[in-house]
Amino acid sequence: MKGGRWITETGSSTYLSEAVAIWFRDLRGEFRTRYAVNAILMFAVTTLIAVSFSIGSFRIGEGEQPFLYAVLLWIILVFSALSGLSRSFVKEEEASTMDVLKLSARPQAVFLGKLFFNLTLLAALELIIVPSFILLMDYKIELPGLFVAMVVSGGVGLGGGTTIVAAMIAQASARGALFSVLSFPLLLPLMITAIKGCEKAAVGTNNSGWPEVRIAVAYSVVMIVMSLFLFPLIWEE
Amino acid sequence: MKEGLDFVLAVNLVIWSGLALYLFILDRKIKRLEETAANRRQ
Amino acid sequence: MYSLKVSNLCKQYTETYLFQDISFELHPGEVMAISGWNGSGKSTLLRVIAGLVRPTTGRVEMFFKGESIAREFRRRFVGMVAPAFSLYEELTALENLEFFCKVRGIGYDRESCLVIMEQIGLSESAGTLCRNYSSGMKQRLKLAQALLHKPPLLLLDEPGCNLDSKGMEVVENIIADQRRSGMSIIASNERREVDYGDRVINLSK
Amino acid sequence: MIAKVLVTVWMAIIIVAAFLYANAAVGFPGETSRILFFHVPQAWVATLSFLISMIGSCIYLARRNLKADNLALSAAELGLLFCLLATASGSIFAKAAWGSFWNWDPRETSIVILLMIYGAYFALRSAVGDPEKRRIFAAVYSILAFVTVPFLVFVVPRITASLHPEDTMNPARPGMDPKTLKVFLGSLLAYTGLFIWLLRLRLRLLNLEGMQEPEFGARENMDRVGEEQ
Repeated sequence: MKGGRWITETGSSTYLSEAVAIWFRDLRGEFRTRYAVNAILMFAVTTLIAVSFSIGSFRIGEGEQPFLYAVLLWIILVFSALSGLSRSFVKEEEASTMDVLKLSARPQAVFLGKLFFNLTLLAALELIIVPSFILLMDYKIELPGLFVAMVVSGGVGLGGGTTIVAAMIAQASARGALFSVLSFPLLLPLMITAIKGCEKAAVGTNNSGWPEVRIAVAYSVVMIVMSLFLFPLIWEE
Repeated sequence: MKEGLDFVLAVNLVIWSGLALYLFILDRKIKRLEETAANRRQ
Repeated sequence: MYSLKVSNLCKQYTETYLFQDISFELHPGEVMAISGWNGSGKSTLLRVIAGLVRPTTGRVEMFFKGESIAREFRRRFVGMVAPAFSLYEELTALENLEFFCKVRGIGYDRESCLVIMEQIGLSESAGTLCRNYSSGMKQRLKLAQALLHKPPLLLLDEPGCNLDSKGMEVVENIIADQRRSGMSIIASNERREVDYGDRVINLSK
Repeated sequence: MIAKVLVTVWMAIIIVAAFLYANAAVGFPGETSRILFFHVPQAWVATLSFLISMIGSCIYLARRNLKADNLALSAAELGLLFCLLATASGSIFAKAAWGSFWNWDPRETSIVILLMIYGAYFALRSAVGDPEKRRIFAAVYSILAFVTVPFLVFVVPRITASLHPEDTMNPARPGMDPKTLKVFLGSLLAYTGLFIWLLRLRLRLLNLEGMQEPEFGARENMDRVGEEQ
């Protein structure tokens, strides 16, 4: 290999394959240490139990259920995500593996890898929390298709909006609090949209074209594309 | 003119003139600092 | 074919210069040593050359056949070891090497990784989690990580730290190997490591 | 100097005109509609400084020019100040006109989000130790925050109907009293002038601070190899 043109050749390696390598490494590490999953899931389950225990399924009147349940669900999802999504970057900094990673990987690949990992975490979170929430609170949903689409696109937006913030706060002090402080204003439009979408799904409002899902998808695309542009700036040097 | 309006107007004017005076003083102070900084550089 | 050119490097922290006006050129087959007291900026100089820290002024350029290498490809050009680096503790040694192969985009080849493990004397514990490694073993694995992609430029910051005499031999062999076709820069205070260098830059004023 | 005196006098004229020349709009309790001449320009300046801060951030990221970061920082500081002023003056009006200090009307929601963004911006700046990283991170965050604003415009008005007066108070629509319109536009001008004045003061002050720390200045010959943007 040495002496050839390999240094400036990309060969078969693409951003995607490198990102997948980072994604799988994070997953492997996560399986062995449960560093982020514990934080997120325990936070989510505790909150869900607290909500379910103190409100139950009878306190809220039939007419107000669709809206209030959507609000509760998204508060649980967003704040659980904020409690743990920064972990993958913070861990690199704490274990001082960040420098080696900076030396060996392209920034866009790092961003994508971490994004995939965060999306995996969010998928696990939603798979556990959303069905339990529906069962515990007796949440009646008229349009399951819209509901699922909203939860999925909202989850993608959560990951897309917070991954770059996680990379920033990992290199700052006062990490835990700062992550929520920085992410929340960015997530607000998404959260409001998702609540509205879930409410409509529960009521069964006939809205053709699913505008809320579209907004959430547009939000995700915009945030991810912007992050891909901006990430090299905060990652290098 | 309604009663009380002239009072509010007076309060507003007093606040504004105070603020403007403060800004002018600040301006002078900064200018002096800039001059000393420029002198030190030479 | 390869070369490294460092011109007028300066790094400043608040009021004080860490180092000033460092310029040199390096060509294949050359080994340079950087010495200096603690806090004289040896490690920072290496980090600047690797591209981890932005210099206050000056530039670092790498060339391949006279062409400057874009930032994106520098990760293939440089291999670096430093005491401040760590590898992933929750992976085994071999998994670590596999990860760095893939992420560098050079393709994972188990056989050649095992050869490198052999070279650094860790072949028996290739499947052990790095968490259970001693600090000397970790240092050896860091050396392996830096050699994986056969970099033209090897940056060694205190390569001998935590190593026993056998480990020092490994370092010696690595530097001798690198001398055949590549460049290396060693930052150290150990007499023995500094002596590997054909040239020495002393950073202490 | 002349410009500053002009702003001073102009603002005084606007204050007098707001109370004496313009008529109170119909449909509002008492004289409360006169808030228009102060509250709306404050909100306008808050938005303007958000925009300027974002532009400064973009320039900083492209050129790594310290002055651009100073501009972004001082615009953000003034934005926060005017945001608070607009919130306070709006709240007083809300109490008088709608009966409570806070109603979560869409514009109140937006201004709270703006306040949160500014708060986060300063929290980030204070949490990053390395000065250069601090500037880069702040600029990146400011751009990210700006990108989410269009979504807010889309999303927020849908939750609740706006309590904000539209027709008689929106200069873009017919129905505004011509006298009111004149004073309102004058007030926008006065507030923008005040904003520029304050901004320049803050910039000069930041410049002075920068002179004491020379390492912030010398950044011209950075290593730019392979940084094609």
